[in-house]
Amino acid sequence: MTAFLSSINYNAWIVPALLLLPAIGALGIGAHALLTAKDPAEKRWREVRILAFAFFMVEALLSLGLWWSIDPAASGWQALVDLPWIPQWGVRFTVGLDGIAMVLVLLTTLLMPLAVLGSWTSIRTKPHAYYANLLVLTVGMLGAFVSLDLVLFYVMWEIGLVPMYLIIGIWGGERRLYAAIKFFVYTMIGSLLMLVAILYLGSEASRVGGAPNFSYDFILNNVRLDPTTTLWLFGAFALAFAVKVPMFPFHTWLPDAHVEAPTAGSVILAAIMLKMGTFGFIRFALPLFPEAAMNPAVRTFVIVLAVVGIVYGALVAMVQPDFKKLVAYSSVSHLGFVMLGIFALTTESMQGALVVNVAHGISTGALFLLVGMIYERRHTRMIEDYGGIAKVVPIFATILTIVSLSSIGVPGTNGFIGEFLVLVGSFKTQPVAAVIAATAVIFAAAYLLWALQRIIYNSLSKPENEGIKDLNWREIGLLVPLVAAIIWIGVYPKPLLEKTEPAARRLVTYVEASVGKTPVTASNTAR
Amino acid sequence: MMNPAMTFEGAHPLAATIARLVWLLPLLPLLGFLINGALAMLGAAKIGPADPSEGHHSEGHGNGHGGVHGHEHDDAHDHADHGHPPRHKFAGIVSLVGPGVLVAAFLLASAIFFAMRGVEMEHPYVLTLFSWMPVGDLNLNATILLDPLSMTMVMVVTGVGMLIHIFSVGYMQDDPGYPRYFAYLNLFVFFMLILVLGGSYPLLFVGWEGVGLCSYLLIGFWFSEKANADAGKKAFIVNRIGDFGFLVAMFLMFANLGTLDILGVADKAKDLPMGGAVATAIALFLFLGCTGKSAQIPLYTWLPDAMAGPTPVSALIHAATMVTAGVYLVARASGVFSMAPVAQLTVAAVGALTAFFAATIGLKQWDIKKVLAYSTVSQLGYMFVGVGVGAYVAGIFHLATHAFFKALLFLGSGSVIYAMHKAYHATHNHDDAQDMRNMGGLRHHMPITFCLMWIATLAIAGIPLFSGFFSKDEILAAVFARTHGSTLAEASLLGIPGSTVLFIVYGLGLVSALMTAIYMTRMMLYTFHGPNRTGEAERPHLAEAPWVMTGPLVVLGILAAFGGWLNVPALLGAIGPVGGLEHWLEPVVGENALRTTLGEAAHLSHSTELVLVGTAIAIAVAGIAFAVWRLKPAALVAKKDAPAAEGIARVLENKYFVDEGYDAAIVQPTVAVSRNVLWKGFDAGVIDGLFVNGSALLARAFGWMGSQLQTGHLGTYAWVLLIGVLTILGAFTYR
Amino acid sequence: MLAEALALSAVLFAIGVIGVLTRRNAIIIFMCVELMLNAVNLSFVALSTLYGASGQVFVVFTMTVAAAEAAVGLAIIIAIFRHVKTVNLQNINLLKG
Amino acid sequence: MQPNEFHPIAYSAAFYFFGLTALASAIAFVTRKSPVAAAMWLVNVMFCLAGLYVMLDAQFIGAIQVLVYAGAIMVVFLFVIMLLNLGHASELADARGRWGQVLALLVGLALVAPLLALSKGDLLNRMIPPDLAARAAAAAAAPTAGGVIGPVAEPLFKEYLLAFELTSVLLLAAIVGAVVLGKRRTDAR
Repeated sequence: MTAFLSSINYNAWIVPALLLLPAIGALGIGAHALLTAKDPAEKRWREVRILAFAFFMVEALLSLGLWWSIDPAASGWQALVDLPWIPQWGVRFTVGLDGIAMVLVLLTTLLMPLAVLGSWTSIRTKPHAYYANLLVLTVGMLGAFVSLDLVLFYVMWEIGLVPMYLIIGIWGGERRLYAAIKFFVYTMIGSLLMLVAILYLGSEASRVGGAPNFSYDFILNNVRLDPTTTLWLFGAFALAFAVKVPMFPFHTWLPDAHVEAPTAGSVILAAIMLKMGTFGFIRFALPLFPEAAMNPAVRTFVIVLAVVGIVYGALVAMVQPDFKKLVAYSSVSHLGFVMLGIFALTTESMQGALVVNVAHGISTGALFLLVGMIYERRHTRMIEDYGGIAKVVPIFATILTIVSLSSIGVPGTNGFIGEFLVLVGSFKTQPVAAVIAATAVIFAAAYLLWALQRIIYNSLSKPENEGIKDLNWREIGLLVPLVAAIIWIGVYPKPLLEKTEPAARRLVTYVEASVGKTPVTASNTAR
Repeated sequence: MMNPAMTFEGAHPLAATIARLVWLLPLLPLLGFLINGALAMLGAAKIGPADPSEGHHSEGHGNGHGGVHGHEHDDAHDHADHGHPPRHKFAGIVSLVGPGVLVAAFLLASAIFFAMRGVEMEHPYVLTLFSWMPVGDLNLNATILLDPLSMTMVMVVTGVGMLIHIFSVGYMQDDPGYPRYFAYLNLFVFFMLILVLGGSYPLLFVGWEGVGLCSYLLIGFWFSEKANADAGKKAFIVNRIGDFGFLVAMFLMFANLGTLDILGVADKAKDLPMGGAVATAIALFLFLGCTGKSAQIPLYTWLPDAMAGPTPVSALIHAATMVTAGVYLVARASGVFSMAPVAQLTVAAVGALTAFFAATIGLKQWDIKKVLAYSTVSQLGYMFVGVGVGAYVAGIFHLATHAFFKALLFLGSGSVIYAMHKAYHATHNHDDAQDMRNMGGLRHHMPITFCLMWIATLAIAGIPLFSGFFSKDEILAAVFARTHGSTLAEASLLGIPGSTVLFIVYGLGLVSALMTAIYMTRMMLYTFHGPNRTGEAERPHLAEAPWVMTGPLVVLGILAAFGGWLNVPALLGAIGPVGGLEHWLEPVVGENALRTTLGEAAHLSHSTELVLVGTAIAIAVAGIAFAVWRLKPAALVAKKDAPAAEGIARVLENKYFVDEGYDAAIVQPTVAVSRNVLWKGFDAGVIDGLFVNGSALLARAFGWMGSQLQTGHLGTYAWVLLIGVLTILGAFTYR
Repeated sequence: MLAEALALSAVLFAIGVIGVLTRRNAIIIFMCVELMLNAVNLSFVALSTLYGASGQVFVVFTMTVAAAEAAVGLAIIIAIFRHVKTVNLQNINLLKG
Repeated sequence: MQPNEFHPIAYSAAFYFFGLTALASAIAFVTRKSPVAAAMWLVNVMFCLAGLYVMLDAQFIGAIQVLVYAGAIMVVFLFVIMLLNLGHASELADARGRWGQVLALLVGLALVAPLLALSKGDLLNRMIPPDLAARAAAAAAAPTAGGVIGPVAEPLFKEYLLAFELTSVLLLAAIVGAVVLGKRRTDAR
């Protein structure tokens, strides 16, 4: 496989291709909209669905090659492409991958077709705009994972924001405008500070290197900042990513955005967009400002926020009447684990954080798809409206049970591997935080099982629940790969762990090595 | 799942034998689960229309009576409807696959057992299956650890499991969710084998939580009843609290000992300081895990509610196998426990307390399964006393014998309930088929079950020559022997010197033995003796359960009767091989047991031993006699018109209101706090209200203030103009 | 004499401003504005003794502006008067925001 | 007329005379209730100013002041006052009551204060252009071709020609505006 890939020089063109394809797709859908303006809405809707799905499938198949072509052990960037973009400002189009980014890129490209399938029948109004938005969103998300130039990263970060705002705002539920605006303003404020920090770094780079320069590697190796500025810049970056993760005090946009977003919207939001926040910490906040990250005050502050987020998210999830909000708050809790894993700074906890990243993406993505499916049938998200539907929709009930168990973190599923590694790893450096975080294991079981019981078990008391149809082949075909991934990562996570191990280890050693000595020699650059 | 990474330890003698196929042991029940699961799904599923939302109307009552995934009942255990019950269309295949898989597993297990007996093993046989979590310096492999201890457990699990599976065929055959039932049962045995054979603590934890999951699924098997679903959820969450303890113990091990492999931890534990903080912490957290799983105080409340599941489930999970996982864990981690006398004292103390506490509640329960449930909690307390004081062999011995007679008791009560159901169904009576007050005088109708139940009762009461006598007496003797001249005696628990703690433990042990005898006899009297209270119409329908159910009972009866033969004490050397189990488990736990008794094996002078055995026998006989003399089964009245108990009896009947206490003290406050304080108060109130919407309000307020200036009067504009001029002028002059 | 001229111009200007602020009659306000303009002209002329005649040229311009402004202003007042029958600024608030 | 032509004391006496009368009449102008009286006082202010201009060697401006300001603009004001019959002071409320006047005085002081502060400083001498002497000499040396008006007319039509043309446009606009606004709208009533 690797021979075939290297023969077609896969690494040279894959990353720009992955970014370009959805853009072309969006244009294609635009063209389709214009060409078939006169046709009946029903026909156009069916055609544009298939067109969009085709683009996403090609993107997914194209990206599969990354699994073999990216060698995680190599210290340099893989599939590096470096083109001048805006020479006057020293902004270059540099994209590249390492183990961590490759896993997240694959998570994105493989989840998008499933998300499109998930909203196959539920999105009927203005489908062209909807699918075009999804494609542009993919460009933004992929761009954020692969870009190695700060300005390019910021541009991609913003590209990811606008389509999601439209998706929530146009195709969302009742309070969609409030949710969309809240989501947009929340993230904007965070990212504006980041822009300021990027510009500062750019100016520092130009002072050091002569011409203005935003390249990630250059800044990483040559820009030396005094501790206070490092703290401030770290704060700016951290705030932008903390809003996105979301970490504890900045999370209130998530439940609203999730409840109001259409199925595919909330699947993508939960499975991929939240990971842009954690990825931001791993790629930018930690390596660029290791002293700030290692500064005990900052570190304990972030860890306290993460642990509070874990316990708070779980507790509040327990009392949610709306199932989608419950899953949203559970995401806050799961991503609290990721942040704890990152800032515990041991190889096990970092690996654990990356596994929780992927595992949460799959489990919560599947949960949102399931909620979407039952919502399409019963048009209500309130847990109380359901009850005893296991007899009426056995397949749905079985899959929902499996996915909930993976979200609780029962061993043998992906949730357990991630949470176990995070807790084991972070116990070594942050024992108290790890123990408190471990209590979330109990709350997770409490809130999800309680919700599960009120939905599929108990007596079938409400007549309208009896008429629900079970999942159709499309929906089963959509969920089977997710359940398979849950079981595969749970039982045999070795391949996934091997992909991210070298990058995680290098990051941890780089950040730890930076304590004390400010001038970092050019040689051991972090990848 | 098997891939070339599987390495055979060529050097180990067992590698040549059939033991090589030990990985097949868990695989068989997994296969059973997959087949039965598939059958359940096939039978149940009906694929929905392509476009789910169009034509959404509920046409009548779904797929008719006897819905696939559970069924409408009037009460929980009502099976047969009027006339011949519509059995599940795959019932035949499932009845073959389900138990068949277990029989195969048992045969393989016995083959491995005999292979292991024939071979001299210095160190356990470790078989690496595949590399599970290669992360940093936590290089975790999925390994199987085969040594006498795990072999004993495997034999118990597969042996008793097989019998219970066969019994279930009869008991659950008419249940519409039959394939689903066997799928879960097989999955349970798979996880139990993983737990027992796991080579590293995380793999053991996989089994540990897996069995918790299966007990959740099986307790809530008839989930259409809210009570059952609640019981299942409660079991899982309370187990999770225990698992939290287990997790923290694992973190401590990894942080302090650097490894999570069972053997690795065992030999690293040796160089830990004796009674040091690390060893005690690990041991205590492990024990927290055990209290969750093996239902000790304070986390025992889920076991009595778990009786909501089908009776064979109660027999398998909540009597013989899962609940003993805690005892196995303490025995397996004996390396760590022996280094922490304080922890050992805690285990013994909690065990004794639970034994006593549960026994008192058992006295006044009316539901036959609740009596047995509290008896299990009490007997588990005994086992923990055994392993707690370092007499691991005695603990495991009692575990084995308890598995035999408690499974027999549960299955016996199962066939009684089955018979009562048949009778109630025949006459459409909706009375409680499990309440002893509706039974009485069944010995005429069910003679075989009657005799076998008596054997089990005598065994559990501790009457000599029955299995219970040997194992229970050995534990009490072990406790007594360690009251002086052992690490425990020197240590002290919460200020109380070790030896006094052990004396109290011994005392509690005796009292609970007495009470065990009383409540077991009470159960026998109310169920089998005295007049029949089921009612004239039902009486003719009361009959012995079919052979497929009573067969396993007979086998268990034999085991319960002669189980003591496994580990005959020296005193009664005449009967059989002295200390069979002792030698068998010696390589695994011997060394750690010796550490607790300061080098030389705990010994009692011949005379004290005789005295101890005498008192034990006296206690047992007195208990039975007291029950026979005091309790008048004739005076009993059927449940529906039985007077409400008051005073002590009411307190005991309502299990000291512990459940209600927990609910009020922990559950409700957390829910209330998280709803009003955290969610509405903080999330919606502070963050959303204050910051998010607050800042929006602020912007609007500034806008409003600005608009106030536009009054329309030229005067105001002139003033504003002037103020501007003045400020600039001022700035200019006083610059 | 330059200082006195400038001081006088300042005081006159202040009086003009006070007039504009306190009086309610539109006409009188206009006249105050005229007074302020005159004050400015005075300072122009005073300074033209130092800086040459261009100061006086400006005075010419201010005068033309003042004339134009007076004309248009009075026309507006007449229009308003015809409409509202009063020139009391207090109750003319058509510009209300 | 430069101070040196007259006896300096007479010059400053006249200057002060004109200054103080201007000041007094301005104060009177502001405090009059009736607009007509106010207008008369304003005219008086303008005459004093004209006198001052003449004394400050700006004879042409003095003349223009009298001609245009006092003569034309004030006449228009009086005309409008008469037209709208606003003569009697009764219905025109005075200033905004006691409190209003106190505030007005305060504001006046606030306006004057910085200027006084400045004048204490070296503002005036800083304003004296360095080449004052040279300029005065050049002005004196240049032949007074146009007499008094020459020095004013020359810059008016040289450097500020554009401004001059613009003022004509401004006047035109004002005229048109006044006519349109003043016209009695037959329909609007």
